[in-house]
Amino acid sequence: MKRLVPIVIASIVGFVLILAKFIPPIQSWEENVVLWFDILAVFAFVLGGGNLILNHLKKISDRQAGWGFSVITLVAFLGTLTVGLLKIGVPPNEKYLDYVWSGDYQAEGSAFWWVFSYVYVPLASTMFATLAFYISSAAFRAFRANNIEASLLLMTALLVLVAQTSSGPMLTDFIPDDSSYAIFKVENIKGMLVNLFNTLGTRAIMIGIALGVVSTSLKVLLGVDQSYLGGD
Amino acid sequence: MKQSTMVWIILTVIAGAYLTTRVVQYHAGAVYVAPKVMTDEESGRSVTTWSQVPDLEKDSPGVEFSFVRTLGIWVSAFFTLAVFSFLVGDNVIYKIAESIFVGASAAYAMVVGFWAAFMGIFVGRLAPQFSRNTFMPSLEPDVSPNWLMLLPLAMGIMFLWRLMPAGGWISRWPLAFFIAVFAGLRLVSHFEADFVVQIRSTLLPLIVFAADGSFNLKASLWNSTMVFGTLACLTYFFFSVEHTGVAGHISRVGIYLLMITFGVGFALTVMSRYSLLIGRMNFLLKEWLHFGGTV
Amino acid sequence: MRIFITLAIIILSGGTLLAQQPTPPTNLKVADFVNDAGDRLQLTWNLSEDDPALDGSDAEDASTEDVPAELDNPIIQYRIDRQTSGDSEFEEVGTVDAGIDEYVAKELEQQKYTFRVIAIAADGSVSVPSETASGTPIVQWIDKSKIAFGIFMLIVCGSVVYFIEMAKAGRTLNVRKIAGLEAIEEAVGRATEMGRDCLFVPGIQDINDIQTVAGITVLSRVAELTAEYDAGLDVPTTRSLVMTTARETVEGAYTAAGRPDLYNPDNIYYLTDEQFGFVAAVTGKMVREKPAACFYMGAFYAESLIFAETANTVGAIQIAGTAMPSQLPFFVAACDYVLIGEEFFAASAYLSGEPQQLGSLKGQDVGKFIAAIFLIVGAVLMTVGEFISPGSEGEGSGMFREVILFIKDGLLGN
Amino acid sequence: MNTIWHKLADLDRRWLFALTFLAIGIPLLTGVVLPQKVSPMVVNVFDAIDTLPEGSSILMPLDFDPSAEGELQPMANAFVRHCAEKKHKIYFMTIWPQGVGMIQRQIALLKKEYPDYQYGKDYVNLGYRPGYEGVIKLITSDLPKLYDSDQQGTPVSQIPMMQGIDNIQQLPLIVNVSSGDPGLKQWVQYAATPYDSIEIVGGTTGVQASTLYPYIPNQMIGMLAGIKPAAEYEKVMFEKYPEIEERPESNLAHIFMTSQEVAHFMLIAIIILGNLVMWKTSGQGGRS
Repeated sequence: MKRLVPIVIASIVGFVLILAKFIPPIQSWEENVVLWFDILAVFAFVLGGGNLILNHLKKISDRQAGWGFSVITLVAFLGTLTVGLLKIGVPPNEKYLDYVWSGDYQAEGSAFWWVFSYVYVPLASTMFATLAFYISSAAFRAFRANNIEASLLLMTALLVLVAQTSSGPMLTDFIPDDSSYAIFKVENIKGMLVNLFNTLGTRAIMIGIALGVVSTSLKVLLGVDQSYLGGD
Repeated sequence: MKQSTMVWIILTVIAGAYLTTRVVQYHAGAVYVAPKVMTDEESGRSVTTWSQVPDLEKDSPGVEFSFVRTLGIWVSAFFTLAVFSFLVGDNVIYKIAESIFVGASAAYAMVVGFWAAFMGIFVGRLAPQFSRNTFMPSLEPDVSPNWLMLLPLAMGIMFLWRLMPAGGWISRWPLAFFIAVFAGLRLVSHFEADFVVQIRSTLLPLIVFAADGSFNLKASLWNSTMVFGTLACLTYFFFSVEHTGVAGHISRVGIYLLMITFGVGFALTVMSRYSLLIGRMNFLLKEWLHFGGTV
Repeated sequence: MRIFITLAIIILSGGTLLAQQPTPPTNLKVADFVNDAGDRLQLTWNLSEDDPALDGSDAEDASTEDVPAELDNPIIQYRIDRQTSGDSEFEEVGTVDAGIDEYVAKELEQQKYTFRVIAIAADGSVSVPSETASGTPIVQWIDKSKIAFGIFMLIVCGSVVYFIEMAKAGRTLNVRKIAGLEAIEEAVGRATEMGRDCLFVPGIQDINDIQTVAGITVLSRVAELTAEYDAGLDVPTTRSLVMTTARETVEGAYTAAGRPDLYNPDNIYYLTDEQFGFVAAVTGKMVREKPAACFYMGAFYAESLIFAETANTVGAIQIAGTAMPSQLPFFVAACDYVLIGEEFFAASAYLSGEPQQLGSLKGQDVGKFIAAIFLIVGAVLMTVGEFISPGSEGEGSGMFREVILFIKDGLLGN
Repeated sequence: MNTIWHKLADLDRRWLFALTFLAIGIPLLTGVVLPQKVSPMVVNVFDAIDTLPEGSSILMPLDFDPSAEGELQPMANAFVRHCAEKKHKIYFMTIWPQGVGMIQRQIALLKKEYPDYQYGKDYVNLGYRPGYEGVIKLITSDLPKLYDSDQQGTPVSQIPMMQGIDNIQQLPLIVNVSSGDPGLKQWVQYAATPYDSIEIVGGTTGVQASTLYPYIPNQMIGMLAGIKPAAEYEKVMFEKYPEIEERPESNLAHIFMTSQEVAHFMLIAIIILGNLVMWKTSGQGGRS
């Protein structure tokens, strides 16, 4: 029961959905299932949120190092959750003013919108922006031509970097467009690297990945790979 | 230690003084809003909403200074600088920002899931009448409940069963269901878009002539490189053959070509990463400190 | 009396006469919509003479920019009316913009429907209806356009299954070593020596992503190793569903390694669904707890380099595996070992140590072999095609062209 | 053995961070603009929008969030301005929850620069629907099933430009701006590849670009990858519609491109320096 049933479920639904590609009358099943997944994910939030709360409560009650930060996390979590779920400060939909709950939960001016725009957005985008710095440090540390592979990667990257600037292409402006040396113009070299070499490498990777996905999926559907089910 | 504390105090004071002048002179971070009053003609009920207006309109009638949103801009600026401070080293300010971020973003994802998926799709379809009377008045009045929605409900309950003392294994059923569903879907879509179509796009003549019969060297070289290069890279991924002998040489060429691919990928990405930083700088300089006019 | 009637007719019809009632569309045809679930019909018609699209094609050589549209009252829309059998009234079911000569009627039952199309002009005047046409939707149980694709898929899937079965039957299959896999054990060993944790990130996608599933499979092996070596294991996740799945897996692995006592579910925890919230928490953890080995196995996006650079500053060994082509350059540059694309999926099979899983790798090789055959045969055929008919992009002409098109659009079409 | 190279080998990476900060920040403050050379791909994308007859319907899914604004905002602005110049009808939508805010910015731009553009007649905000690529699959065959109302909750039956729109196959062009998955790749996989009638152009981040090139030209007309093509797009647009250039911030991509320029050359210098350090201190080279 514990392992057999899930594997049977997996085989049946998986193969039915593969077949759906070829059987028009059941193609609409797929659309429903995608919606169901989102609903299950909401149920799963109970576990995720519960785990988050318990983890931090434990840190606080054990007075673990940095428990004060756990208090901050909990306050931020519960505060955001409350204003979001209760639609605090959300005006009703302008067409249905009598329906207090009809407004959009992210409506401009609401408390949840405030948290989103002034807490979440700056934190997320700044975190993302720190990548610019990490690129610089990785370039200094790791981009070293110490073998043929690394040298190829490096030379290609340098060429494309130059071509991605405004002045890069001007370096070879002295070569006329119609001369037989035109392929040596910076933008043409970049075009060749991007459109030819990048395409062929990416294609091979994609073909390989597609096969990897096919066989991993099959292993799951056939019950060959059961690691996601854990032990008994 | 003492010296560095000293340096930090001095820097903070200078920064504080500078910010004060920015506020006094340029109203740094100030946000102005205009009201919009909506009235329901039948019930006479009216609601006022506020929306941000460009600074140029701050003297227009009805436009007000918004303390809450101005505070928001300053809070944003604080968090932006807090994250950047991690680059100098781990510190208390960053830890505070990180703690708030984890808590607020987890709650954010849950609220979105709750209103969009749970209420919007699940409740909206299972109990349309209730939804119409409360949070979704725009629903068509004669929609009948979609009983199919009981299925995800059942699966959700099975999934949460693991919180019960016994029979937690039943939660594997919905999990197996969804893993299988997406395995099936991805199998087909990857096979189609990434396998079949990629092969199709690589079917090319190795020798190319122009319509008038003349030999086109450039296109011939291009196509040949494309076909043989793809083959070489594919060889690298063969698992049945050890990378020795001929297969070894070809896969070596394959890995070289892959390295060129990665070089291109790296360089193309660099551009995006710097633009992210540009985006943040733009926020700090324009929206917060009001340099060079405002947005 | 007659004068009055005539007057009345003139007055009543006057508006329309002045507005020049547009000409109706003609030659309406209703056909079954092919390869559907039997709920659609395909309508086609010839455009009304007052359709500006027709005007454009008539005056091809005239420079369209200076000459204003010649029509005083061009068609702007076509309205489609439907009559369900038995009903006497026509109902409007949809409209399409001018210039379009087809419409797909949807959400139909399997019964006879009659349609007519009416042209609507810019001033709102309408044409007389076109002649009516009827049709009945038919269910297609098999999408014929996808048969070749289906057979192709069956061959590749079939060979994966075939080799798995062969391996189950006890045939030994040779599979080459994958560089980087031995490094996993080495890394766990080093973490044990240093008395620090192993950090495992199973990507940032939900469990519905196949890469996450493959990452979980690798996690199962890493967990077995940490159980054997008694090293610490730390698994932050960004999705609740991944957390629960990873817990099942790790618990299973610890049991399999005979150390269920060492399993601690608190080490596998949910942080936040948000990408960068997750990044902030994980990098913070790296800096403070200094793991000795970091594994990144799954679907990764921009965080790849942030993780790799931060873990580098604390001196961790890093092993990555992903099928995200855009993140591979960063992992390749900044990590000690990287499983590239398909190798990552292969790793999960390889690490399991089960022979039937290795069988799937052989099956994948068949897929690549087929791809290679297609590329070579295709290239040769199309080169011949160039010689037959220069400048045809390899398609040749005559019978030869048929063959090429069969391969391209039949076998490899979509 | 304590040469300058050895000192550099142990360089604190925070110096590199500081350098990066200055390389991006200073050019942004000066506002200098550099000339751009237009590449053929950009012209293809421009023509895809420009050659459509005036008033064509365009689906514009904006699948990105504020963190990608620095890269994608300029091109989203350019696409919207271009469509508005051509009087195309714009159908905004998103499959990213945070995309809603991005759509609002574009609507603010329309209100400011094209006051004649009317909501519901010339543009509509269909808003966000959850379901990842499932949304794309669904609306290729049935738009109203998922989008029975717009972002404000107005039923589509009351929105003039939604009349007669059953699915996105009826819209001649998709202009997608996206920064990740689900995004342009999924639009190509689930909309443009299975349906011949769906044409697509895209704007995406440089990161995404390398995996998307193989889709061109069979599955996608073209795309703008990053700030540089966006600046080129602005240039083509200014040539055809010079009045746009007069407006403030219409050359945002040009301004951002200057910082890019400096940053790229800084990075090249850093890479060369890193390699010099390796050679000069060889024996202990390689990764540490």
